[in-house]
Amino acid sequence: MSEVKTVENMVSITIDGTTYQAKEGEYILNAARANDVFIPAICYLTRCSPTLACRLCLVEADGKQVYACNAKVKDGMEITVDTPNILEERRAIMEVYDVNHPLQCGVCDKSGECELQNYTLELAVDSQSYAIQDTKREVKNWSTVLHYDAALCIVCERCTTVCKDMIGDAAISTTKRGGEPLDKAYKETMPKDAYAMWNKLQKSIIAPSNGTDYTNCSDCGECTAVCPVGALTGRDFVYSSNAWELERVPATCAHCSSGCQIYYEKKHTSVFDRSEKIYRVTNEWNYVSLCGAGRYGYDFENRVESKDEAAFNAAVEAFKKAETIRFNSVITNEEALMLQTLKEKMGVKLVNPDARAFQKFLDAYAKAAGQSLYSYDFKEVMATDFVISVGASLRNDNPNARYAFNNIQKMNKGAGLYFHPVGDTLVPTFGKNVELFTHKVGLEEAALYLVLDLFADKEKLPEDVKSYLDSFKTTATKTVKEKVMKNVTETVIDEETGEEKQVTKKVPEMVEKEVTVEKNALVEMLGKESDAFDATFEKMMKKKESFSMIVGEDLYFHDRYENIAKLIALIEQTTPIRVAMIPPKTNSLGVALICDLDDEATGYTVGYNENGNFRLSALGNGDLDMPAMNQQEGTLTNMHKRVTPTNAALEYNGYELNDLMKVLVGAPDLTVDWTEKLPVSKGFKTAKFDDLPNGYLNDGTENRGYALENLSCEAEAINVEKIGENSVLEGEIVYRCNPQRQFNDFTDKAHEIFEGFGLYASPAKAEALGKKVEIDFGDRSITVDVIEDDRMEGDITALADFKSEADVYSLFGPSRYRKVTIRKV
Amino acid sequence: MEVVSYRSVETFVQHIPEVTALGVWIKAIIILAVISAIAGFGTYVERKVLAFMQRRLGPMHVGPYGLLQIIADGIKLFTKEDIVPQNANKFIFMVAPVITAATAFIALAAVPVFPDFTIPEWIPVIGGTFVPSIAADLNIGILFVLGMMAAGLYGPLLAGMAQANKWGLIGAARTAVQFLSYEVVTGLSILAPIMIVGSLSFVDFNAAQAGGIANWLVWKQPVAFVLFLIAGFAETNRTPFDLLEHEAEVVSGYATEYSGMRWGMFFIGEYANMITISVIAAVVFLGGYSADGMGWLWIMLKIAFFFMLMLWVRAAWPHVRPDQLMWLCWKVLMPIAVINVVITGIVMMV
Amino acid sequence: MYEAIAFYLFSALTIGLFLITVMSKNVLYAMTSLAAGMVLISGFFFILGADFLGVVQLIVYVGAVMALYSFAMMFFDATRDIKEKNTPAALVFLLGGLSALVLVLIFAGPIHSDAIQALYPMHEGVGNAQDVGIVLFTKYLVPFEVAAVMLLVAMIAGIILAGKKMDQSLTKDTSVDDADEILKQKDAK
Amino acid sequence: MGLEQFKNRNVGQQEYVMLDLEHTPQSPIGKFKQVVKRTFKPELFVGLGVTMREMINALFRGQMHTIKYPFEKLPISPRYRAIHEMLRLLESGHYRCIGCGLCEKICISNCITMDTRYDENQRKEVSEYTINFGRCIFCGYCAEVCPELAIVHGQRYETASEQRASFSLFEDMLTPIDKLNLQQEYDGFGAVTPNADENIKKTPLAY
Repeated sequence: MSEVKTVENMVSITIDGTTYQAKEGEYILNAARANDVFIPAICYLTRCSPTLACRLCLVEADGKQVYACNAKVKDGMEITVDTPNILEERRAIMEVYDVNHPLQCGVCDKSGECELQNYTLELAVDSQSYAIQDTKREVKNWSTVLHYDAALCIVCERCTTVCKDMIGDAAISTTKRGGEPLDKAYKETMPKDAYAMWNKLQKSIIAPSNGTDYTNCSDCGECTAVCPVGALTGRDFVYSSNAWELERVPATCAHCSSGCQIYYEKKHTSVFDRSEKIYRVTNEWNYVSLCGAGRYGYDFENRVESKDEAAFNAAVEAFKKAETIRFNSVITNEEALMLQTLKEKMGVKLVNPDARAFQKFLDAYAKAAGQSLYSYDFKEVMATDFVISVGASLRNDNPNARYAFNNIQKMNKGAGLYFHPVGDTLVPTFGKNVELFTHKVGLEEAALYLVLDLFADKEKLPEDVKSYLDSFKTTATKTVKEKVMKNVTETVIDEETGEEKQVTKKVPEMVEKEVTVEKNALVEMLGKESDAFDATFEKMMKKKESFSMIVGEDLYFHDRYENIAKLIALIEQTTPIRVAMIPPKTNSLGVALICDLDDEATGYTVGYNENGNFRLSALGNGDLDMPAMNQQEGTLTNMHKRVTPTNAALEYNGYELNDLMKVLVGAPDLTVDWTEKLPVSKGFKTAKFDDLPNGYLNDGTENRGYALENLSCEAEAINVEKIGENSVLEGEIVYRCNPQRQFNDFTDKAHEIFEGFGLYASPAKAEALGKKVEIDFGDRSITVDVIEDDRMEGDITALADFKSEADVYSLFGPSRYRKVTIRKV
Repeated sequence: MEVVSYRSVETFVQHIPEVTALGVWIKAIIILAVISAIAGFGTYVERKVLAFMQRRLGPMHVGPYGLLQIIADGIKLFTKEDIVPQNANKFIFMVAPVITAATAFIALAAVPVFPDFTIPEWIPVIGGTFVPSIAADLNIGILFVLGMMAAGLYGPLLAGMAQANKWGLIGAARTAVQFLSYEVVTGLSILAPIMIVGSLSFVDFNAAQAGGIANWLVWKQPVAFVLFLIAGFAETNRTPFDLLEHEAEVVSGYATEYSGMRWGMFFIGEYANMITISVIAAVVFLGGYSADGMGWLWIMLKIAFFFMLMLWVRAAWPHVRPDQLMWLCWKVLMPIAVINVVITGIVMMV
Repeated sequence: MYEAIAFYLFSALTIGLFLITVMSKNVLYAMTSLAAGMVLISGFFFILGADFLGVVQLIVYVGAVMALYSFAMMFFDATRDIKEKNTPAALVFLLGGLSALVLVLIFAGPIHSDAIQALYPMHEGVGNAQDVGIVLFTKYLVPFEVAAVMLLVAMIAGIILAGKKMDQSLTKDTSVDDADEILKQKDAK
Repeated sequence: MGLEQFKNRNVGQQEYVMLDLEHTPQSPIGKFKQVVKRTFKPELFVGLGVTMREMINALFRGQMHTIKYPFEKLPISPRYRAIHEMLRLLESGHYRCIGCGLCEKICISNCITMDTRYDENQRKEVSEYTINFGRCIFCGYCAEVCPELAIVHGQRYETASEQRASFSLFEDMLTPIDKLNLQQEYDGFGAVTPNADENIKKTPLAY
């Protein structure tokens, strides 16, 4: 659903004589793009800060030359895109970009979709007026996926910008190139901006920001997506295909609940193997950023040559005698509806632990809040300037939540609070106004009470909550040291002239002072010093207008999830904070809405991509093959509360779930015929699959599928309980959490994703644990490798759950944290 | 052995041995075998001569100088699938080529082909048998040949009508028109020499021209000779009058749907007719054959000349249009022929 | 002996072929069998030693008359059967049979033993054509000439009927004018 | 013919020989006369004479035109566009094809496909290159578009085969390394002009 353009925040501007409407405070470039007016620009990224590296977007606004990417629109602004002077500047800039750019378009991977090619043609560069000696620039592989050809790089800094402002890794930055200085004569002869741009260009090049040859990042590959030239590419894709040969299939990424819009780009495998193969995944990088799983986890298809009738008949038999169907959330809404239909018609139980937990949590929240779904989607979260994250391992659970958290810090001058038991070294680097609470496991309620305490309108709070919050407050006197500036006069000798001078300087001096401070036991309970936090919080709250909260999987698996859901509803009622939730798996939200799930599996079990007596599998290891997500059509419900369509990129020749449905209970012709039957009572719409769009509009409006309706329901009175001390765990604790870029068996199958299955631990802990450990959960134990994750901190270790074979879910049971005994093996 | 009764023994100048039924049988077999072979060989000669005249080589690969090409063609024709179109009248379609070949060979029965000879005594069974030059020496031989060739028109005609193909039908129509029209010219043109000789028998013609080139009828009847030649081209469906199967206009005319040996029978019939016409022209106008010495070689050369002339004309001249063909027949050739007959009659009366 | 064999063979074939002509519903069969029957009839002439008449039969009936017939038949679809309407069939059969019987009686009546004799027997040693000529131009001269005149009348009538629009040519050369122009240019040079 | 003459196309004033164009006779008598005239003019016999003369020329004067094709072959123009050849660099012997895919893109009968990969020398290597000669129409676009003059049309024109020889692989078309000295440079469209050296501009590569 597109954002409603209200009249109040719109201004009118004139570009080249035509009047357009633009959002107030928007950059000229964005306003022009939203209105389909072309202003050339290489370095600007819509959702990131302007870098002013290319200077092509020079326009004349109200008689002054400004950079369209950096100047905001004003009401009644008159903008001219092309003046003779600007055209001359632009042409000179493009000529400079072409200086020493290798003439290897013939082999370049970007050829055909290269912005340098396009702009060189657009600005009609047909001769070269400038020359300088070239610098040797080496081809480097920055990581397992990133390939950097420095010779092709035009240092537009889009990669560094997106890495910093969007991804939050800031893993690459500009560094010295060591090129020849420019011929001084150019300064007079060249247009000013072109000279300045060249001067900077000649000096810099991109390199990993940690000073080594290798990046330390989450390998999301977003830098390769935004690169306008062929400098940054995926290692696996280099020289394997030309852009124009690939067929783009618009789809939805099926790895996590973000449900990002992607294109599968496919062509035949080779001269001799004409079967189609996905070569890469691309995205609309101006509007959506992918994670490493989405970008590199594309080759998980289940290649099935023909229909296996025997297996199909066996499957029909299995379904007939099944008591339970066990499945996970990596399925489409349509398949979820099919399973629900099976439940209704055949009385089987549906078991899906992650969706079940989320469903229960959502139900509790709905009862308390009076609406069926959470308030904010993550685009709205991204627009706020204060964000709080509770119960989500931001780095691992959901990349888009993390990007939103980071983007708020970078773009909105925002602030953030991050509550999580597992220490993280990356989140604090997102911005200077980010506070990390590494609290004890099980104290999520305390975090929410703290949020209430900090933000709630005290008038609105129920009396018992107010008094409960007050009970944490104590006052105490404390001696603090304060910095005071003092004037000191010194006599110094000027080195150049030898004269003596009297100079007055301000020198800080520490003065001790006694103050009365209010202590908040909640902050102490969460592991911070109360008075220090008060000061930082005051700073964080400056000029903040909108607030949001991200809620993660820890809370759904908390044993006091009902109370937590009520607390969240209370927060929404009494504070300006709006909440967005991260569904635990790809389509958990859809499954939770569509299916009536059961808690326990009994009797004969059919597993769909899960263990069972009979196993349907899209991984190729089951009793009957199913199509993988890149081989089927359907819709997914993502965490933005949108139902988005995905298309089949590759051929699938076997049976699909709908074929089973046809035999078992009767079904329409195609899987996508189920789309219009999705339950309207849960917020879905009666829309045909073929009518669902899948793209973005020029102003960034998400034009994909449809948004779920947030239905209001009767709200119960909120009676929150006090913090449950019993759920606090201490000792050796294992956290069920996947590494970055791993979400499920499908990402594991992809050949460009290397994160292994094991126990992830902070460097210090990993050293203590050794190479391999046995984790004893009491009733069962598991032996895994220990893998070091240098972005983790603290003693809590994380056990990956993406391998359904290892059955980590059932090890943990209804909780995400478990107290265990770890033995070295 | 019964004596074949339809012979006018009196017309023979010198005494000849008695013609027996065995001799006729042998002659018939010889005609069938040799003329068939010559018809096949004729295709080879035609291709070669046409090629030479266009400074090409012609068939070269099968056998020395492509000599075995005829055998290869024969094998091909015999082994090729015999296709009958779906809507064709099957029986007539299959019978039509047989009519063409049969009438062509029946006509040859009354034509003197090869001089007569006696089989040497030492050959068993047939030794001593006299083989006449004419298998059936009718006293109306010329008329018989013309009649048989007229009957031969049924081959292309029925073929064209039976095959349910518009090109075939047009070819058949052209057949009827062309053969009917030119039969008149043939008949009238040959009437003047018949008047001079006073007989319809080839033997009489031969006898009348005996005694050197000066006695050849061509000198007395040059117009009739030319008319007969032109009409002969039309009757044998040769360029410039090969409109029945003119590729550029009617695909292959009456032969469009034919394949294999059925098509081959049309071909053989055409070549047999060519030989017949050549023989008639040679006997009627160019002095025929003499029984003594090198007579047999001379008649061969004369026949070969006419055969060659047909190929030569094909190499040099273009087709005429159908309307020109009819116009030529009815408005030019027939009047001339009639006038020729009238003048001949007047001269003979005076 | 040969004559006897040939006679009976030809008789059977001729009757058979003419039966086909009458019975067949297919134009092509009827036409073909009729032509073939004509050929066989000429065979009878040959057997009787009347070579000339045999050949005339061939040329005139087979080569000309029947060919014109078939030329006319080309305007019909020769591959389709003709729908016949013989009503009342019994009456047709009866009348047809009676006429046939009358014809047979008329022609076969005189043939009993040697009651039939040739008025003009063949001359030994004279060609068959001459025999026919002698008879035609002596005893039957008047009927012959009458027939010739009638044919002439028919021919003239035919020519007049067909020649009504002879001044209009389908093949008239319309490019004459252009040729004129070119010739004029040529002359001018 | 010089260019001046070539451009002077005023038909009326040229020294053309007019053919014997006469009026087509309209009257039957005229037509009859024409036939008689044509009959007794030696026109028809001239035709016969010509064919006979040519036969004698062919048979006895050795002027036979036929080339016994499989055994004798005529030389063909160097610009003849038959089966493709992949050329090598004369200096290094390395193949010229850089795998840019332009020929694949431009091919109007979609018969070219190639596989490329990143090789050990950080270059784009063409691992396989095929042309489906069952589909190729020899339009020459591939040779024209090739930026490296790597693919050119060669002289081999015998494309018939008992099989549907659908593929021609890279090795089949590539000039064998030992035949490098025999490699013919293509002088058709896109080839280096004779005065290429004079036309070179100063570029940054001058360093």
